[in-house]
Amino acid sequence: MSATAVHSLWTMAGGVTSAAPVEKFKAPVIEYTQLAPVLIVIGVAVVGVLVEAFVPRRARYYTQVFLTVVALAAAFAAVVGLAAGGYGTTKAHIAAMGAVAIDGPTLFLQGTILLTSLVAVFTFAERRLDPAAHGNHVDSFAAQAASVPGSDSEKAAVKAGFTTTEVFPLVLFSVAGMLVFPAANDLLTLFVALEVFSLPLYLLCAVARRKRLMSQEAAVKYFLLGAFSSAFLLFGIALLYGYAGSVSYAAIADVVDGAVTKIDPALADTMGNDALLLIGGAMILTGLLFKVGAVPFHMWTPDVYQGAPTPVTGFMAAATKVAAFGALLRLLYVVLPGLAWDWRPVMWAVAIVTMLGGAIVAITQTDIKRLLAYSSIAHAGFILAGVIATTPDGISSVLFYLGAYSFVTVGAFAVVTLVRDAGGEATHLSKWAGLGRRSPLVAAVFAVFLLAFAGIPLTSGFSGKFAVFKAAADGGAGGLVVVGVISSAIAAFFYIRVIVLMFFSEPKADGPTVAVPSPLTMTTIAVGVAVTLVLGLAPQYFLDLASQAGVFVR
Amino acid sequence: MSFPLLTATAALPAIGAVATAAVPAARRTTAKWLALVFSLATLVLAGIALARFEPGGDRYQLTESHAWIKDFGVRYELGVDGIGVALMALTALLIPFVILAGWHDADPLETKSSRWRPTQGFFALILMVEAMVILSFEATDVFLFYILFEAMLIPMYFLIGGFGDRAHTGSDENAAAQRSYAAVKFLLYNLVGGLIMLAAVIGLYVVAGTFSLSEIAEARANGSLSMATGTERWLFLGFFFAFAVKAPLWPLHTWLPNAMGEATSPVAVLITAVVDKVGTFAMLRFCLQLFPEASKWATPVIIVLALISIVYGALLAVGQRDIKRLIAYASISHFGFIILGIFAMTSQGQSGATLYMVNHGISTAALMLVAGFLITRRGSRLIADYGGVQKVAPILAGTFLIGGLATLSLPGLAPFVSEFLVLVGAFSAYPAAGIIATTGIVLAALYVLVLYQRTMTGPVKAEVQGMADLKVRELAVVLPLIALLLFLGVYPKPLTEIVNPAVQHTMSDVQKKDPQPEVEAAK
Amino acid sequence: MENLIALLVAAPLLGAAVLLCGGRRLDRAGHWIGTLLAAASFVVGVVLFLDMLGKGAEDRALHQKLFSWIPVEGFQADVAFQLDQLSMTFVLLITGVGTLIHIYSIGYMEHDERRRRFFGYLNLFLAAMLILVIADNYLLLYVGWEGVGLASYLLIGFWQHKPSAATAAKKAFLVNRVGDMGLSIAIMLMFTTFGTFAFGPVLEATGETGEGKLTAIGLMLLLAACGKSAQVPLQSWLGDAMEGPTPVSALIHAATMVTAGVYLIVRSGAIFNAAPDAQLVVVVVGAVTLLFGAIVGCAKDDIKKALAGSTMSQIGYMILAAGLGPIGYVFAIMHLVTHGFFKAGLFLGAGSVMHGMNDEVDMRKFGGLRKYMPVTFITFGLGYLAIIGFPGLSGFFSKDKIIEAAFAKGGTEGWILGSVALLGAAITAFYMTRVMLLTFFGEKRWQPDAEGHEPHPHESPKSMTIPMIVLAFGSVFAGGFFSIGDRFLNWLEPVTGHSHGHAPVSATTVTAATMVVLVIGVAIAWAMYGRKPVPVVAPRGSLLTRAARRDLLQDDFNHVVLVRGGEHLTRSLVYVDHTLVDGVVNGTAASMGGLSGRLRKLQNGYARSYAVSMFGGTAVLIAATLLMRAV
Amino acid sequence: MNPVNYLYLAALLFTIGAAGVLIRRNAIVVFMCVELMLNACNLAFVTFSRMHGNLDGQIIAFFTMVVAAAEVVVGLAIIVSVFRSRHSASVDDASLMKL
Repeated sequence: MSATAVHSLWTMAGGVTSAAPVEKFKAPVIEYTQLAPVLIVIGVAVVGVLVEAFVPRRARYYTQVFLTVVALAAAFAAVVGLAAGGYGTTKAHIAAMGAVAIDGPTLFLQGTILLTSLVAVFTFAERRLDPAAHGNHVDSFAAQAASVPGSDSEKAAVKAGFTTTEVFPLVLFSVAGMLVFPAANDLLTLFVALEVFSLPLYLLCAVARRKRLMSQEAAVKYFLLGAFSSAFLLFGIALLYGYAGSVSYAAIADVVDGAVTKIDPALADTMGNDALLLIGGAMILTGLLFKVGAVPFHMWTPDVYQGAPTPVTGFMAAATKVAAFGALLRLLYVVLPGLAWDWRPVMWAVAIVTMLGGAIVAITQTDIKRLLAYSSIAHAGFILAGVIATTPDGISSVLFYLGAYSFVTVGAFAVVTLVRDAGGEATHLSKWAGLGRRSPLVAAVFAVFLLAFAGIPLTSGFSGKFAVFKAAADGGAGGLVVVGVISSAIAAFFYIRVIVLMFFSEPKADGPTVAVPSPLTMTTIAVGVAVTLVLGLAPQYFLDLASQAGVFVR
Repeated sequence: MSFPLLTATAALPAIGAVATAAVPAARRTTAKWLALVFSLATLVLAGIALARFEPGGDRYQLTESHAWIKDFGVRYELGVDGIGVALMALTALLIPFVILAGWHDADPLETKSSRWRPTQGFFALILMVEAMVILSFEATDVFLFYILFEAMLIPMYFLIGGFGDRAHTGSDENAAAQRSYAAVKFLLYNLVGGLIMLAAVIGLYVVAGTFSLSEIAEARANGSLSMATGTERWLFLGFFFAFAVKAPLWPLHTWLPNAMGEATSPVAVLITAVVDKVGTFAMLRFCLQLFPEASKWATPVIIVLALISIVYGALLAVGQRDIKRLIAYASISHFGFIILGIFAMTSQGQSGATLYMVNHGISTAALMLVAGFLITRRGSRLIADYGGVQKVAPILAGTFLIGGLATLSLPGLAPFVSEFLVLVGAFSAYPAAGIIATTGIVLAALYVLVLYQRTMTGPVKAEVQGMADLKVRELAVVLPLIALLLFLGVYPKPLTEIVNPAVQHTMSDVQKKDPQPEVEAAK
Repeated sequence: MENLIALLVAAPLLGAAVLLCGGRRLDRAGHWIGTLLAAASFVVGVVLFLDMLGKGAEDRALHQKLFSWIPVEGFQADVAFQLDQLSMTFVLLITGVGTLIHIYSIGYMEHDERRRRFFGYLNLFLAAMLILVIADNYLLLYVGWEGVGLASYLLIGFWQHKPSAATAAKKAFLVNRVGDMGLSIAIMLMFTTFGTFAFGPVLEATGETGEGKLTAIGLMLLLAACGKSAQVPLQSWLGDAMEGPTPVSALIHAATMVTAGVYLIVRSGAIFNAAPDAQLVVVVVGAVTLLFGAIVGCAKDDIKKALAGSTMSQIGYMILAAGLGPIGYVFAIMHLVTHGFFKAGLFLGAGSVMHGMNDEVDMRKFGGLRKYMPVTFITFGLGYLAIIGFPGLSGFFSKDKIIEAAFAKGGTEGWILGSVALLGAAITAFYMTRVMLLTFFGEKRWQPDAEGHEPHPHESPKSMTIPMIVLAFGSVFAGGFFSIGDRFLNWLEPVTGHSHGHAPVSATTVTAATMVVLVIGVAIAWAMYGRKPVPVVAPRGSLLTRAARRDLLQDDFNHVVLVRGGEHLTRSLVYVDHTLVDGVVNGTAASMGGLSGRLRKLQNGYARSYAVSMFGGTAVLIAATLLMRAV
Repeated sequence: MNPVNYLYLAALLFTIGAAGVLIRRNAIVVFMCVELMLNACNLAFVTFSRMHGNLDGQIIAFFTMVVAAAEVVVGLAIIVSVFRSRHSASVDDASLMKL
């Protein structure tokens, strides 16, 4: 590169472009109504922080729960309004100066995230499961997260009836990040959204009331690995920026497709350098695959799922996956379709090891939360199969799967919160023996969720699995379907094992009790079951929705 | 719009299942009666369907068609041909007997907490299975069928694992472990089969773009659908594998003895007489119809497997020490005959196979249920624990013998008709296969008579002393079945008339003609 | 008239149904119902017979189609009956002798609490046998064929509490099933060859197919016949079948069951006529069995088993005759009928003896019974004379014809067959004389049984003796009646056809030779058993005797090869099923678990190793992407 | 100076950071290595920004810094609370959950 070729930014303005008229600085146009869902959630989150500061301790819980529910519901209403207004289809466009895409997938995923979160928040607010401490109802979260476990200060906090009502604003912040994540239309927004939804999650992981050491360990692992992965993501972004000279999806896609013919010869070395593109692309994929929990970036999943407070696990498992797959879809379909020949084989491999790895390792798990974590890994593999289809059908099938899966997950973890013994939740599988005898209804509900995970027909899991496999087969990935089917068979083994344990084993004398939850958790579970069955029996409406929504705007 | 008879026939037991499950814990008897009434009402509906079915009419009759999952190319399409309506009627017929035979099988041993309602669950699950099986016989949409094919595993699984035979040897824990092993084995085998079929189902959609049998047939007829040879074969194998597991065909059979051994006798009947028929039915309905070329391509191997099943199942039946496992292996042998008949691809073979499905259902039900009554009395499944029952309970022994004779296909009883048709059909296409299969009739006599001799004849064993003969409820189960066996053995014409046209359709699907007799061929 | 045919079967079938389903209420009247219905069937038979006699020889055959049984594309099986002279002969024999045996059983089974059921089974037996002989197609014949098997199973095993009876019954059924396999294969062959298995079309079309097919069909039919008629190599069940009550033995040996094989071969004459190779096998089987049965009969001390050996031998004669073709068909049937009389008489006589001897069957424990049971002695004696072919009695006429026909076969074959038949006659004379001498002559040899009950030999009640007397009449006069004016020949010829062979020796010579061997046989028996007292415990005997006592080791062969071999086979298959077939699946599951356990170790809890996995993953991802591009 | 060299430096720093994450036990140090990686990214952004002659990269760098700061807040909070409960900041000590 010659010295003349390198311009200083300062000289560039006056030098090269001096002939052209100076562009006027245009004020950014922000379409506030179209961003309303995000704005509502963020706004209420901020209010939530203020509530922590100003509202008396006794009223905080109710205020926060109320605010959170209202915020999520209002945001969902906004999403529905936008969708009804045609922003998902005909009026789909890039908003906020190119930062955010308002289109079908965005709205569908935002709707899914909001609904899932709404349902999950009910489990956050549940205060009937643990026995009351010092006359106060307690939830799943530590009285005072800052106090050392087992210390006097913790006891004092419990005695004083402290509660960590901060979890509600944290959830809202996280949700806001998730809403932006799949909508992000440039890499910077992607990165910021990632951090916005991740950081609150790290904290949420750390604030369990019981088994606090594990909770903190989960948080630290999640945090370090998450930060590590986002560093990769960021470096990938840097490389892509170097490759295309822009972080906007559309601009990068143009360069990838070779649509940009006029390349400044001075920049020829970097711009359009395929090595930058490929390495950068791979590193961004790393970041996203970490979030979806694909092998070999999955190893945080079991530990974090196990250690985090179960309501958080449910929320995280469902919503994070939705958001991350949304972003992955957009990246692969909007930015890198021209590169499909390069990333498809790699993703094939990832999908295969993810499906098989998740299913195989799950076989020998003994903790229900870890089991579900591995199950989520296997499911990530199934969804990847749909992602790889690279057809419109692929998009809509993934959207549908995400919708179906997230409700099952939230429901399943909600059931996990119910089974308790003296040490809190009894997550070891041996303690679940004979649950079907003791509480047939709870066991039956959990069995429904497990069957949905296993993809048994007449549950949403089957519809979803069928949709992605069909898309994959249609998209020429028949091999993936076969592997998917095999790993489904393996996976069936451990779902069935749990069912066997619940129904066919004799209950143990010192077995756990099933707590009777408040209407909050009941709602969560009921919604989970209802969605599972409706999507299993009559999925057509939702499939229509997904296929209408399955078009990305560029 | 006419009354959706087929839907109603399937929906009624489903409603019954829900109603039965909802009966309060203490009203156990109410639940039983409710289940029985619903199953009888279903039988009435199935009878109406049978009566309305015109043998000479369209291929699929009483059809219903509604949009269901457009995105998957799936319609809720029902319709029955002669084969479907016959098997549907069989299912509806057997369930009341199953319920009646299992009257006390799910009574709780001791009063547990009020929420535990095994009795209600037992009968509700049976009705659920009935609903799914009936609907699967009616489905003319591959996807709809597939869904039911898989979904029926779940209630079956709970029936096997949750309500084991109380007659067992060894400790309770051991029995529970064996039972859940059997249930898991049943489910996993069938689930693996089903999942492999799922891959093929998806492949079919990719190739055909629809799941409707009629649309596929139409597309094939007007040439807009043509499958590459390789594709067709892979898809065929995917479907066939699932059906072969369900049927079960050697070497995919090992789940059946476990499942039938550990389940209560009525549930064992449900497995072998009803649920497994879905597998053989599907071979006839889907494998041959969807993949005629591949079916012909695979015929030699399948015939060999079927022959192995026949001989192997029979030999293993001879070697069993457990009454129910013996019957299970006998069933494996019989399923070999059915599959042989289907893939012989002659009119006689396929008519025989269809009749065989019906007759085997009835005969196994008779034998297994009587065996169940016997086992309940003595509390043991081991053949060696019996002896001389004939002396103390002659009616039980007599009905057991008749069930056994039906199993060994004695002329005059229904199974003979079907077995002979299968043999003739197989022989005319593959003489060697026909001859090998014929050895099955000797082996059948061996295992049946050995079983009868060891349990019923000889000096009366001390434990058998004072054994009660069949009670009214039990007679109500057995006698109608025996009457039916006799009737269909002497006068199977009503059944063959229904079945024949359907078989001719299948034969034309695979474009096969019966081999001509040598004398006529020479002319 | 046609409509009466169904009645033939219906009557005993009704009897069976009523008696078996009727329950204890019918216990007191059961035997009467059974006997009456059997008699009714006989009456119907007689009516039909008289009607038949009134018609010309060619249009005597009656047909009746009841309904279409199994209508399937290309496959028509009807329930239809055909009553021609051959069937008529059998109908009369079956119902006539059968009815007599029913009557006899009233007395014989008087003290058995399950007598009602016994009569039900007897009626079932008759019904099945009647279906067999009046069916108009092979498939319906097969129904009767298996029905006979079932009825024999039930009757042989009637005393089920005795393990030996149950075993014998099972054995009979199983061996018969092997034969049935032959019949079913034959039917399948007919179906693929002729497209039908009705008698008429099949037998008329034999000319239109090759000899190979016909030979195959013939051999399969022979296999079937061997099973039912207890011919070598499927004869082993017959001796054991003596475990049944004696009337059952009479029924099986005289009127039903064993005669079915002869019927089948004669009925299928057209097939055998066109398949000389098959015929040859038939005569060989007949000849071998003839000697086999006779030899076994010589060695048995059990009166019923001795008679059983005799049956086997006599049926051997019939099969031999049937194998000779048109020369022999008529004589086979004639011998069958006369044999029906005298063998039924002999068995009933044996039953009568046992009745009076506390069910003792060992002839070495009889002796001198002629004084105690004169009626039995006389009727049994007449039967004895008939069977050995004493001139003028039934057996003389029928057996003589067969021997003649055997010689008439011509060539070396003819000489061999004729000589075998003659030898058989000599042995028959020997063992029947032995039976006679051991039972009715000499000193009384009976002893108190284990509980000290001394037998008190006595004559049997009327219900038992009257049938014996009737049968004795038949034994004496039937042969003569049939032979005079070739009555029987003329009667059957339209159905079976007949040809006269050219015997290398004249009929007179044959008769004379027969007389000579007869005298020799009787003389040897007298020398061995009549002149000197008979030991109560059987001497060890020669090698042949010992072998013959064990049915010429055939059971031992079966036991070692089939039973033991089968046990090993099934046991090893059970093992294979468990370890191999199931093992593969369980093994897959286990190895999956093992793999899981190993992979699980990667999740070691250290965040840094997780980071390594991510880092490595990224590296691989990058490398793979670059590599993809490079390739 | 050729700006590409800055890219090499950025890559080097990134690698050093990554290696630190993999090698070091102390959670704080691990975390600082992550920060190093983020800063390497920043360097790359700025370099590319200069090479492309547009401002995007530099703006992104600011965002990254803010994000990194936020990460520090959250990260330190977690690490400190873990340290207080375990009296150890070693990431290897936090291995209760495994397999």
